[in-house]
Amino acid sequence: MEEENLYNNVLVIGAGIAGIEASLLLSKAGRKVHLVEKTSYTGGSAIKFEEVFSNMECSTCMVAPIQQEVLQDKNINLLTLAEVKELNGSEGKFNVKIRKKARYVDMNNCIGCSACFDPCPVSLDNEFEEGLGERKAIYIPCAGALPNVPMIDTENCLRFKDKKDCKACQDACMFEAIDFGQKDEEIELKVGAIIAASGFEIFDPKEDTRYGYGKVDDVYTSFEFERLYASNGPTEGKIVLKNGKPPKSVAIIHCVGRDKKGYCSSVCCLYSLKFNHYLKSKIPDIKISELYTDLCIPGKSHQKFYEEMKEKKVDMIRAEDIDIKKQGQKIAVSYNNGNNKKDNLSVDMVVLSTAIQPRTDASKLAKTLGIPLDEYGFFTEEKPDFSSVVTSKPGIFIAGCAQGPKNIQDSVSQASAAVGKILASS
Amino acid sequence: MTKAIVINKTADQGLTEVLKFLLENNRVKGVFTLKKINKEGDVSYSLITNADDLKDSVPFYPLMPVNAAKILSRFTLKGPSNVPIVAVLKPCELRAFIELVKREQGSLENLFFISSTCAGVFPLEMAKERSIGKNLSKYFEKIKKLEILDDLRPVCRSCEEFVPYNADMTVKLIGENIDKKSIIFLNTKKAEKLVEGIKLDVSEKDLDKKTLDNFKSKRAEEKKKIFADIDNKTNGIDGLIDLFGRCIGCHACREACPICYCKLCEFDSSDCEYKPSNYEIELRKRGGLRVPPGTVYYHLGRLDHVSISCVGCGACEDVCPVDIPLSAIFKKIGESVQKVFDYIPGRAPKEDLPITTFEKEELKEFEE
Amino acid sequence: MNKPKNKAAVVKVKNDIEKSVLDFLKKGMDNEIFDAVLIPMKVPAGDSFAYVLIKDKSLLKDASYLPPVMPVQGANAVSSITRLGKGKMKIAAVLRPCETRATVELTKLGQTDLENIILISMDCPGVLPLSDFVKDPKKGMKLFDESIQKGEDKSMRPVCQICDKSSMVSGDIHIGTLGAKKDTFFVISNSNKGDEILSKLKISKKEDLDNWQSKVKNISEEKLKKRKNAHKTLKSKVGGLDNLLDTFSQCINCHNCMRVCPVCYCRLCYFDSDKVKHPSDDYLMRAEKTGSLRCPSDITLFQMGRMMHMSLSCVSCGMCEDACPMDIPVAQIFSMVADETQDLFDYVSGRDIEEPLPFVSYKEKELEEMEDAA
Amino acid sequence: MERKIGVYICECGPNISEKIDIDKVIDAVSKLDDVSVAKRYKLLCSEEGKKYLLDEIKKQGLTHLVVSACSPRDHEKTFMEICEKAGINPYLFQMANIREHCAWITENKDEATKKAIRMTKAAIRRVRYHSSLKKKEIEGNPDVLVIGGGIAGIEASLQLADSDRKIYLVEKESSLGGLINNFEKTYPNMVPGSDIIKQRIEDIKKNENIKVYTDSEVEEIIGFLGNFEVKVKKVTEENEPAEFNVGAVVLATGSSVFDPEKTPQYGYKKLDNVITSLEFEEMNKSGKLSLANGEKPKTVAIVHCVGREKVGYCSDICCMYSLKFVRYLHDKIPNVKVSNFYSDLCIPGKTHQKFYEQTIEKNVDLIRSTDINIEKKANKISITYNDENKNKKNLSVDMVILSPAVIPNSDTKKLAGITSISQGDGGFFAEEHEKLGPISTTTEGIYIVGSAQGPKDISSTIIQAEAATGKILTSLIPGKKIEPEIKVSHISESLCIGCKTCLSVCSYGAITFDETKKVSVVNEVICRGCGNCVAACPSGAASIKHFTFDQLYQELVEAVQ
Repeated sequence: MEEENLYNNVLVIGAGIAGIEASLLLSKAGRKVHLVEKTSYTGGSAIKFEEVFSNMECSTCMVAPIQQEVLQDKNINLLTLAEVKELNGSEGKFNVKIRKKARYVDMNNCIGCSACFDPCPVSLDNEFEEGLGERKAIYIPCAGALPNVPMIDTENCLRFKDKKDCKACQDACMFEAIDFGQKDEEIELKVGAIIAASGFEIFDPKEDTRYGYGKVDDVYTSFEFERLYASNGPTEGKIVLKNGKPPKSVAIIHCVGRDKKGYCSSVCCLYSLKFNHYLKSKIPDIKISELYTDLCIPGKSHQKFYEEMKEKKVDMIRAEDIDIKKQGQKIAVSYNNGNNKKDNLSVDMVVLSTAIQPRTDASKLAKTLGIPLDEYGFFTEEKPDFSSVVTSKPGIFIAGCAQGPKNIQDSVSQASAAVGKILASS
Repeated sequence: MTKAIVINKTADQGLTEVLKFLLENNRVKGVFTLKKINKEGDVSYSLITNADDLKDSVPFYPLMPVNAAKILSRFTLKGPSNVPIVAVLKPCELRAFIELVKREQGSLENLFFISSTCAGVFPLEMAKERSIGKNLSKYFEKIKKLEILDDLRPVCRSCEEFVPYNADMTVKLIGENIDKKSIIFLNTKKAEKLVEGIKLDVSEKDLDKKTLDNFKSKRAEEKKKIFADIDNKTNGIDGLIDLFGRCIGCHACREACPICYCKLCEFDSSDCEYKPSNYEIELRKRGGLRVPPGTVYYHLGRLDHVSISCVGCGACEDVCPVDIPLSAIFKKIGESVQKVFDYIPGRAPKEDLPITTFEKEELKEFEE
Repeated sequence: MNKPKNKAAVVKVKNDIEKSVLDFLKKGMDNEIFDAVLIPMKVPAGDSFAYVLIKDKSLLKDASYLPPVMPVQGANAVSSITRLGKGKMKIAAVLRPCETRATVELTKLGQTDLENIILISMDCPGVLPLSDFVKDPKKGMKLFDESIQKGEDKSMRPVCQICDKSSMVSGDIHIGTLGAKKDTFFVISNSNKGDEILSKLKISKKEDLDNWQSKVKNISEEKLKKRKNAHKTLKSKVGGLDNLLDTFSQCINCHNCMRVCPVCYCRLCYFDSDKVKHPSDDYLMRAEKTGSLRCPSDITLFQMGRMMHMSLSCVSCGMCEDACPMDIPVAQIFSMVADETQDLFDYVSGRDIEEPLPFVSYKEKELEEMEDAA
Repeated sequence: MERKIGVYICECGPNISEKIDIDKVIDAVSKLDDVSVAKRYKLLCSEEGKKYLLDEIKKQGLTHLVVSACSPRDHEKTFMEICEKAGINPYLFQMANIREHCAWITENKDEATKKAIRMTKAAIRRVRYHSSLKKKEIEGNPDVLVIGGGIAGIEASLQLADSDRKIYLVEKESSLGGLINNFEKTYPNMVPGSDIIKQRIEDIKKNENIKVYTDSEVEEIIGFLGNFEVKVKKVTEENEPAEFNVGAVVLATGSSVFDPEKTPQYGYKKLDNVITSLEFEEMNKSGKLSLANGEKPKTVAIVHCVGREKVGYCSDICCMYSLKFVRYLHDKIPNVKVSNFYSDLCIPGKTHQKFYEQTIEKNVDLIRSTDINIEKKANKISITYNDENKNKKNLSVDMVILSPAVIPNSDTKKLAGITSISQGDGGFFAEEHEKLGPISTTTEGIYIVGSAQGPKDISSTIIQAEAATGKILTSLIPGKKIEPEIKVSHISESLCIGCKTCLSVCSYGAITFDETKKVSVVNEVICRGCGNCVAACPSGAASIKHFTFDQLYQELVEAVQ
């Protein structure tokens, strides 16, 4: 092999939908890809949903095949539990320092038989399930996660936190896959281009006390509700209140955090309509009211989706400055509709369709990569009217919701656009 | 003189007892014979593997619903039978199967054959009208008296090959009071080994060749009459046109014929489809043209393909919905072609088909 | 193809209807509207009829536009001429309504090219069972003429007695005898081709068709009632697995019904192909399961399989029953099921050339009642 | 040739060995014909496992391999690669999934073992009927045809053009640029339309790897990824069409605008001074913002969502460009009074709300309204409408600007036919998959970008154009061979009767009809082996390699023993 030009490789940050699409395309073009993922699993936010709007396709059935391809692809070097620490050099000659946290489980030996979970004495809230479900100190985020290999959470594992000699998981493992000796490591990578597809977070409704999130029971964010409905979620898809009984009436509140954020996140209207389908399919005679300001359903297939949902007899209410209080066993939602006539609803459950915002650590990553942020904290493109994937720093491209709120379709397009830019230039 | 089992029961019951013995003692895994298949008493060939199912078996019921050679061919087409099977066949069915084996459409391996001095069967139409039952006693009567029953099918009334060639066992029907007694001749060593230890009286019997020969002359008599009648029907092309005029092109005769084994018959293939220009040329010549064309051409073509191996089993006429006397035509022409090569179809498995044997000196008479 | 039929031309009848229809056809050839006529004709032996393509006008006099039997389906005749292309000759095909519908259906299935074909149909009184007619043709002829005079159909074939589409017009021209004034018959045009022919023959369409249409309506309503009852009794006799097996127990698997059927167009039927020929231990295994295996096997598989393939195109023409050597009521059973399957897609086979085949037309929302049933 | 089948059963750690008595399975299968070896192994997918299997195949001289282990989705590829390395054809191999389909779902061990035996026997019986299939390779022509000279087509052409990749850009009009030409400014940053497009058109003209055909239309495209034969005809002259060969086609044909005449209640064409958004853009670009009688309008109404209920979707861009019109009007006519009639403000994305907030600071009122009706009243235009609380209101203005829905342009149907792709929702070109395949289509090698795929703004259009370059640069690499699907369909010429049922069910346009022989013919390079034609063919003339009738039948017979 002639001296392989290392700088021909590409670094992709974030193994969500955009990161996966970019890596697979680059590999098909014969490029070696370093796919760096902060968490222990691939698939990003998309694998949190049970179904995706407009054709209600099962999300994991859509994502699992491409996750599988990433795991089996020889050109893609997947680095999980890894973050970009330092970057220097310029387009065509970047040197990147990656900090990879130890997983304490050998990826080759472990076949994901989950025999090590039960013996572990520690059990705590599972962040992937938005705190609705539990996990052990050694865990995989949810059934079906890929790579199907657990990690050890050193903050809570008795062996690491309290230095106890607990090796319950190691004894249970038939494959000597658990190796406490693993160390965090520093990896040096030489790459020619970087695609930042680090994804997004949802707005924390606690920041706006009017929504009563965290104070009133049975008020869920959109991600929590997605996990409630997920068949591999904490309640195996049963939509139940905290007291275990199914709700008879639900209010879905749109544009939660839009005024704080200052932009419309373009997907909440559509996934709120999807929630109707979720509710009606599990509880046919449930009463649903959707409180929205402007129904934003652009695109050729989405009004059809809205009309189908309307047939399920949901009352759409135009509402502003919403206030949510506890009222005995129920929840009181007061609002004013149009020319400030006060009105209120009493429901069992409230779902908040929260805005999309940049990840808290996005600014840290931007500084490391040397790319500017826009006023909302998203990575910003150099010339908005030209290409939204090219940043002001040559050789560094952005894709997906890290660049701004958008649906899966546009994230995938941005990922292949970034790849197009890389292949066209070198 | 050959060894034979004598049972004082009807031919059907006698043979069924032997078949029961073969199945129960695991000498064979399956039996092919005629069996009653519904409460109305309709009869069809069946592959019986469980001895109790033999209670409805009627091996010598005077009917050929379908030529058994086709069934055995389908059974062994994809490969020989891996287990011993016995099949009760009429002589013409056995001969037809051997002709199919010569064409790689079946295999004799692991198969044993029980046949009979066949007394002929009723036409399929009588099975349709379920009128065979009431003619059975007349049928047994005629057999005992060595006479020919007129209701039988023309080919049966004129059949001279009623003694089987390659059967392991032959059941004596002609000239026997099969309502009371059945005699089963064990022609081969294999047959003897098969029935070894059977608790029935086995004695030396003679297949009384003389009576069979004079019965054969009666059948020859009948054949002359039938052939004469068909002669004046098929003189020249006009005769053929008259005879086959009412044919509706359903090709049932081909489906029923044991010797027609092609996957896709040439007369159904694209070779026999004509472009509109062909019709135009033909019309210019003849002014009028039967459509779809090729009715007589089909029958002559089939005659050409089949005649060398036609065993005169009469299945073609049985299934013709417009009652065209096909069996007489095919038997007459078949025998005349076979005479040229002095070949009797199905006489011997080792005897090659005339079409595949090359002789330096042959067909001299056609050269003048 | 289906233009509203409110106006028609009228033709005077000289001596009898058959002669004047043949005359009408001759006039068509004289005026070079069509170069040849496809019409049934008695076979030389006189014991049956066959379709003949006639170019020499003198042969027309022996043709018969309404024979007592239907030995070969007219659709098969038209298809055999035009399967490989439309040819240069313009041909007028005189077919019964069920034959016209079968021709339209075969055109949709790529087996016929109607560009140079003019379909002429007529009010059909039904036909006699073929096997009885062939046994005594003279008696058959007499019986057929009497039935037409008396307007009875009790000696016709079972499917003809309950045919509610005996005057359905799906061709180019229809010869209407019902409700016509004495010594006349209607010439109804049902397509642009039909209009052209009438104008070329200088026959103007001024007669209104109300009493033809009302006569046709009464006949079809009466026949529809008979059809519903016949199907109800047949369903009780044949419905359910045991009855089904019993009905087809006499079948000898000769596949005549498949070969004569106009809409069974496959070169080699699936049930004649290698796919139904299995190694010997398969047959043995199946025999061991129930003690014995009937041979030839897979008979009901063939019947139900064929029904599944052609049911949506079945025109209830009765050819299959005519050709069955064992007199199994195949046509009555298949047409009963066809009524229901076609009703499911609200499709009538051969009604209109523009109507797409249900099998190849995709609708986003269909058969939802099936989903709930599952 | 003599078959020697090797059967290997994986213990898969505890997963299979705990739930299935593997030795019983081995005894049951080792005696079957053609089975020359039947063994178990701890973990076949591990490195040592793969080496073990490789040596076994060579040592035992196996001709066929059966592996009873996990799901084919996990390791079928791994074991096929091992077969290839060991020198046997990777298609003479069959897997039985005795983990997900047996061990993990069957409680009692005997049941699981019996089932595992049946599944392994079924795999063995199937493998006997396998035939070896060879990988095919075809030369890929790297050149690309781009249809449509708007911003999408231009962007794709500029990115794709390279020394070893020629681009053919075909434009129906006489000049490049498309709609953007007559936008004075574009939202959200009010950047002049010409800035975006003029420089790019210069680059196109300078680039010798791009051949531009203006006033031309594509007449014919026949072929598959890597080899499309294209015919392009000049609309103005009657000479011979230009013919060339390309590897991929990008449809960037843009869209057109709903004709408000179809919704008479807006009074378009009946009244003066009721104009569409495109007409307003041209009027604004020409600088003469005036009424029919030449005066400057004092009050203007902009009506959103014109034709939305007719076309059945929201066109995404009308709210934003209507707000842009407010800014045009305020720049050109200082104290103009503007009122916008809208139903739902659709301003998604991070920059749009700010643009909206800055626009409404100017003198404009946004009226949420329904059932709008426009008539003439004296020399003004009167608009009657229902406001939010359903009471009837009226407003009279000098000029009305209608923002009509975006619809597919007129020759979408013709082009869909030429490229044998289908039209999806709203009549736009149908993408292969709404989420993961937004710009590819069911015909490999044909891509759809910009508003031809659905209503979208300029920046989304540019993203899709760049995405198309990403896809093409990865699938059409100069010099690299294309490997089409191997397990494709085949139609037997002697059995096919030409009823064309398969043509109507083939969603990839892979089957053509031979008019002379009257038979259907499968193009093995386009076919993706989906099996629709096999299911639809009544006479069984069509069959799929590796899933032939015999293979499936034998597997089934054994599985349901």
